[in-house]
Amino acid sequence: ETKEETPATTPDTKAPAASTEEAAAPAETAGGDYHFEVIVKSFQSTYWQAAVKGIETACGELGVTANANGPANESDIADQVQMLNDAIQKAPDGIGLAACDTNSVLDSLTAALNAGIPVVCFDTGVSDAPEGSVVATVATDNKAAGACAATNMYPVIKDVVAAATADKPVRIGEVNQDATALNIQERGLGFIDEMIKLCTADGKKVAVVGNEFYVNNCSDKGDEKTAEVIIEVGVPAQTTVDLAATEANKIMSKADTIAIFGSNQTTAEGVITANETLNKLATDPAEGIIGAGFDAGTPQKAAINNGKLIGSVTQSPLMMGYKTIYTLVDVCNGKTVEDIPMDGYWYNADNMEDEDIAPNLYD
Amino acid sequence: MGDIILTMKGIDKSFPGVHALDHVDLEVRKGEVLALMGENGAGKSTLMKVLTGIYKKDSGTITYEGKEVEFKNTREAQDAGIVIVHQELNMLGHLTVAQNLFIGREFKKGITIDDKKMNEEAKKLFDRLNVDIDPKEKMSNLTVGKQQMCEIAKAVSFDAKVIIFDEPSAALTEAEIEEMFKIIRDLKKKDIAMVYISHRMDEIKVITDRVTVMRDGTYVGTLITNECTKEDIINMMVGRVIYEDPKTESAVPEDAPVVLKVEHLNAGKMVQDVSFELHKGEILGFSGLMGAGRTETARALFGADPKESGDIYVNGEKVTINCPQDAVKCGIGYLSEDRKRYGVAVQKTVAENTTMATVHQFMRGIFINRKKEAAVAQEYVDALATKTPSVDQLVVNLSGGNQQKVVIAKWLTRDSDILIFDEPTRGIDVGAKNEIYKLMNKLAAEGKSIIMISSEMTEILRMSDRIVVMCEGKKTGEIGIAEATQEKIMNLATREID
Amino acid sequence: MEKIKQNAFVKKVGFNRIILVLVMLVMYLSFGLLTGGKFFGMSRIMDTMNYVYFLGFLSLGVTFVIATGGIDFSIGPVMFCCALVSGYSFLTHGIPMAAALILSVVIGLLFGIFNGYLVAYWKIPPFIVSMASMNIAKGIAAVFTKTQSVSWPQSSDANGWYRNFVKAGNVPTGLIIFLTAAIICGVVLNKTKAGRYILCLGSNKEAVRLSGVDVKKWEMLAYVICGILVGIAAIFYVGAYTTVQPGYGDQYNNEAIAGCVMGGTSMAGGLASIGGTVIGVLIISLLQQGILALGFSKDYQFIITGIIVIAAVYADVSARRRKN
Amino acid sequence: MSKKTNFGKINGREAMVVGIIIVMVALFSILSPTFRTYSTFVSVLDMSYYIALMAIGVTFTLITGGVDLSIGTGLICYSLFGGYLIVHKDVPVVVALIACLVLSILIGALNGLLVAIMDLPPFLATLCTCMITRGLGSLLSGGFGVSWPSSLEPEGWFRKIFRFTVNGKVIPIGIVVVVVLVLLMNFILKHTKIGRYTIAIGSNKEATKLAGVNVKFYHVFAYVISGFFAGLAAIAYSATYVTIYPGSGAGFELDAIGGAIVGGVSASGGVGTITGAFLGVLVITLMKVGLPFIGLQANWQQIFTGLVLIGAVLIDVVKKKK
Ligand SMILES: Nc1ncnc2c1ncn2[C@@H]1O[C@H](COP(=O)(O)OP(=O)(O)OP(=O)(O)O)[C@@H](O)[C@H]1O
Ligand SMILES: Nc1ncnc2c1ncn2[C@@H]1O[C@H](COP(=O)(O)OP(=O)(O)OP(=O)(O)O)[C@@H](O)[C@H]1O
Ligand SMILES: [Mg+2]
Ligand SMILES: [Mg+2]
Repeated sequence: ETKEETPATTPDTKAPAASTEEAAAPAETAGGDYHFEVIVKSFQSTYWQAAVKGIETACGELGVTANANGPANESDIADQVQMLNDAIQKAPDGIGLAACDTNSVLDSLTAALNAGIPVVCFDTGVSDAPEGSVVATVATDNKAAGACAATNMYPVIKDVVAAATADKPVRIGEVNQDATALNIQERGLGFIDEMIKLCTADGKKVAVVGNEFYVNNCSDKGDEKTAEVIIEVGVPAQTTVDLAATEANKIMSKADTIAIFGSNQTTAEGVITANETLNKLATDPAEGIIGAGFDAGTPQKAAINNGKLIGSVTQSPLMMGYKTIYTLVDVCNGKTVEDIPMDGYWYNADNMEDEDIAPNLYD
Repeated sequence: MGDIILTMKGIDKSFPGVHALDHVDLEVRKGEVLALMGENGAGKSTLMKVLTGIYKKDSGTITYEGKEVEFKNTREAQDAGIVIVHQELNMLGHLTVAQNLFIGREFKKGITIDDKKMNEEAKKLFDRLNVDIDPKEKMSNLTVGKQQMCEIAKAVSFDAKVIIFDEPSAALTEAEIEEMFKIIRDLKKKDIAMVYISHRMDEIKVITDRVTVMRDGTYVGTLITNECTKEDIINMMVGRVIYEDPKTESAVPEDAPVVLKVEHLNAGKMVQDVSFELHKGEILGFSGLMGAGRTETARALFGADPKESGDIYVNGEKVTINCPQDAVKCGIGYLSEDRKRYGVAVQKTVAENTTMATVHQFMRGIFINRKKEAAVAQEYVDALATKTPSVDQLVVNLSGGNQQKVVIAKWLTRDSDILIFDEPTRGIDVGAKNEIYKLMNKLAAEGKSIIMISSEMTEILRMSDRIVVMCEGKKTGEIGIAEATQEKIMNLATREID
Repeated sequence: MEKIKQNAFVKKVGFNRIILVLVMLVMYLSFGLLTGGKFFGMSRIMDTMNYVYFLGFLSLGVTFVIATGGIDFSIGPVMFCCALVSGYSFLTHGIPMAAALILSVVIGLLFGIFNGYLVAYWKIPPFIVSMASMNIAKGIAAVFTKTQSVSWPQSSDANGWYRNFVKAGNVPTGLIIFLTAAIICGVVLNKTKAGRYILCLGSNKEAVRLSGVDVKKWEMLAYVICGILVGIAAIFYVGAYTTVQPGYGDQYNNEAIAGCVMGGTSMAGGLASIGGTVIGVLIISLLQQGILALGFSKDYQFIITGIIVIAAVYADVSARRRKN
Repeated sequence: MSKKTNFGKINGREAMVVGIIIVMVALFSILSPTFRTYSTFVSVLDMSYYIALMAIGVTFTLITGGVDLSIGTGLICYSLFGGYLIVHKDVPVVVALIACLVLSILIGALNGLLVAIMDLPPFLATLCTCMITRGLGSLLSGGFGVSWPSSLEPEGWFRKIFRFTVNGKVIPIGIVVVVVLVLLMNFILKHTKIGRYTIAIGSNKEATKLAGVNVKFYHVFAYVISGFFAGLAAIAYSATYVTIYPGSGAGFELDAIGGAIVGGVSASGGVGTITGAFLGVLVITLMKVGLPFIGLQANWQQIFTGLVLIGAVLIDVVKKKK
């Protein structure tokens, strides 16, 4: 797991344009009275508050300043584009960006490139970014993080899965907030694909049902009729907690459901909410449904402590924010930088207090 | 005759563009019924509304029981013992009769309303007044007459010292009017003072003690009912205004062609098997009491409301009229009785209203030719002597009579040959009224044919060449003007249909 | 004060509208000064304009509906539905870009017909109709796109030429198109038969019907015009912001309606001003942009917009009451 | 014509809605075995609480001939405010609940002021307060989402108003609370001055004024009731769900208004019952919860909601024509 505080200074393979840009920019001293603009997806969830906290910490340590802003809602794409444009107008020394939508920011990234402002993406990478505009990406590998949930869940349900037959299949549920955001998509598919892999490795036939996107994009959607393990994916009509809870409820109500995964804070809380009525979640598959979540927040932490969820995957928003600033300062100082992949950490009742986990478990 | 209970002195009230009350005086005594008379728009209702705090007076004094008073709202007036039965019905259709009766002063049981007691009290009241209405009935299900009786009963149910009846009889049948008179006589015995507003001369003679006459927002004088004749009152009411000469015989030649023939028209309860003919150049009066179904007949004929059956012939040809467009295409125009609601778009200009039915005549390509539109509108403003600063004036700023002229102009631009005037002079002041009469006669002389629905007997007798009388949705008779008398019409209008 | 109000020019333009223009200028100047002049920059202005275009088309559309005394708050979701369905058809079903653009307008038109028909012919209250069609638009968009967001091509893409409608190089083509559309709307509303009947029936529908006018047709037409403009708004939205997500779009209803009524269009119908709508939209966009540029959260924008609309409408209502 | 048909009309509508509910439940149960479980029943109820409470309030404004569009964002605003006080200011839950209600009453009074005293069109005035409460909610909570105490913590007692567990069995006590409130408000609408004048205002405001009723007061009061019930709905929402996010809530009001209209409340005033509105809300919630169960992707529920709304009003329109 990559835990270095400073990025590796490997040979310059990426972003040559950025470094030349930087060289052209008026030279600043290393101590750096740099100013950065940071744009997050929104301030709605505590996840982003944690990211901002990391940014502030890094700024304090490095003696630079940063101004964080974000739209009211993760779906306010237009607002975020305007914010990004405004940030470019302010001609900061660098921009940190967590893009709500990866396509709508492309024009603005070109503008940033033309203005010679380096951009570090965090949380979400912008894969189609114009060459040289994004100098580095600090993001969780969502596919791996989703798979991480599957890997940790599978040992618990292994026996039940093993006992499943085509006549009496078992069902594993997954609730995804939407089918639009790249990171949710990757996470959801990461979980599904890993689960398929694990089950097939044990000689089980798997089918994926439910939301069309996930069904069509997973590694193998299988055939529901002959499957011994069914993975059911639910996506609410809108990203509200009540509808997320309804989707979770729908899956958890089914008699053959043995496990469920909520792939972000809202949907994990949806699972917890649904359980308030169903009271089916348990840590032992013999007693009920195994639940796993994603991200942190008070309700999830409480649920893990109370044995409702067996665990959850946390990203490190704090570290992401923190490293974003460090990367930006490095860029300004003319150092070459690289993408920093962040890991998802599996946490459960046992390791929640651990030193390297606890700081990422925001409220 | 009793002591004076109420004096109004020098009451002045202006609305934008209308000086509705010009230093009016009024004196009411205990135990008397004072008739308040005057043409439409004379200011009677306004005076009573000023008294009961609905309008704020501009100047003048009101003395009630020896003290100067100024009521801020109806509630204060009620509490002081002055109640009013309004000319327009003020019913709450969604509530029951009893709930309407006691609105604003419900009986209570704890914090809840005691509907049971209200129903009982209402029943008692109706029994005492000898009216047959179920207190639990929903108000909107009653006939207009019954609704009016409820309003009267409501006024009586207050422990009032002064009761004002603003045209209570307009919607009532003869029998109901008799009942009301009984109630009034009863109240008189209790020394209650009453103001009775009505246009019906006969009623005035029967029930009132004195008559105060108003004209054009001014006080004209007061007469003792027993000591004067109808003519005296009419003279005072009409004053200097000279009406068009009343018709004594039809101005339509015997062989005038039939432009409109209606056969067996049926449209709901209010229009049952109505048939009539309209000749070229004729003014055909439609008489009857309120609720007789004349408006419904006109609306059904015009296609404004759906009809069930019936044939319509225009100039001898059978036509299908399912919506107003069809009617307009047949050359029929309709002036509704409720101008504000159905006649004009008050927030639009005179010109826009004038051309409402004829915009297509003012098109230049896809654009409206505003110049031509304004010119034509101005033409009609001049021709009808509409009082408006310009054709760009918003109609809302015009007085009722002038609004009516705008509606007439609308149909004249359309060149309609058949015009239905529904209550053409309702709420229009005396001068304007006469102008509209002149205009109607002129139109008829030019060969247009007019159906005139009117609730004013004098208007019917003055204007019509022939009179159709309706009662409860049925045509009850047809009289040529030469034979027509008030009595004959009244007879037909109140005829019980077997 | 009274003197100013009586001035012929002021009377013609409308006192409240002049105040609005002043409000707008003051806002612009203060945003400019507070951001250290950055707000005055050309590219900043272009950014602001991006917001003006699509919101402006929505607002123009809803002006016609409000002029009839109706309301349509399905416009935001319908706009998204247009952009999603046509964009998805382009990306997945491979229809040409030109066809996608036309499809967007056609979908708007269909919603206009649907809303207008239900309101005018079936007499269902506009409020309920738009509540229903808002749900339907969201549902259709999500079902059609399989709840995928749709990203329209970038300007660098071969099919990105549609973005020239928004901005061609440094030429603000969007502004030209929007103003032309506004002028056309103004002409339609004030100079044609359709506009005349729409306004008149908003003022008194029954009177117009009894004048032998086919009010149903004209009332429906208002919704149809609105639908077309919403379809165009969708193009300007994706032209500026690329991506649309299913399930959203409601946030633009309020802003579009606010822009419209702020400019003096009466919710009671019969009174509408396209010029006022344009000013209203400019104010809303300025506010949106200014607040973001100052780094405040959008919350302030909501609150300030709400208060400005209340103030503007109250001024109109009380002026009218004083007149009567 | 007689009073029987009057009564019949209202009850007829309610009976019809009950019929629709039965048909829907039957249909969902046949098509999905998992639907006919106790827990689904509970989750339908769970979702119905906050919508039903909003519907109770908004029915009062609908009956005056107005509407209240601010209840949805208002709900989130109050809930955020209360949650913020608990989480960040450490106030006891009771105080937060009271703060929630006080704020809701204030916003209701603001709506009343705008509509009844300043004479603004209700749709527009409440649209503005909708925007204002949306912004206000974020500002009052510092822009952060908040989680009210969970049912496992002692301060989570307020969640037991709506749902508690006995021997692992969930008791949806909230339905009792809501039904009691529905019946109470129905009673108030039918049998107290407040209700009587609310109907009277919707029936004919001028006439009511002429009858000497303090129309302004009762008109404002209808909006206060609407605000207050949005406050109660905020409590129900906080008690049922886990985290409250700022910026959400827009659209909740449409579920409530839609429910009321399906239940026979007229959008033009004067007509409607609270029980009807409540039953209508059940239809909407059943659709939200039930459609995913029968295998229709969640998005279909929106299309169906739209069609049901039009259908419900069409019944009235057709009836009136006859
Ligand atoms: N609210 C008002 N605003 C403007 N003008 C008004 C208003 N009320 C009455 N008027 C005008 O004041 C004048 C007097 O009206 P009023 O209703 O008092 O007459 P009236 O004697 O009661 O007539 P009628 O016999 O028709 O009832 C009329 O010209 C009328 O148009
Ligand atoms: N189907 C109906 N059921 C109950 N009441 C009705 C019905 N149709 C009409 N009415 C009432 O009766 C009245 C009918 O009056 P209408 O206007 O037709 O009569 P009219 O002869 O034209 O009288 P006027 O013109 O003097 O009012 C209406 O005001 C309405 O309130
Ligand atoms: Mg009068
Ligand atoms: Mg009539």
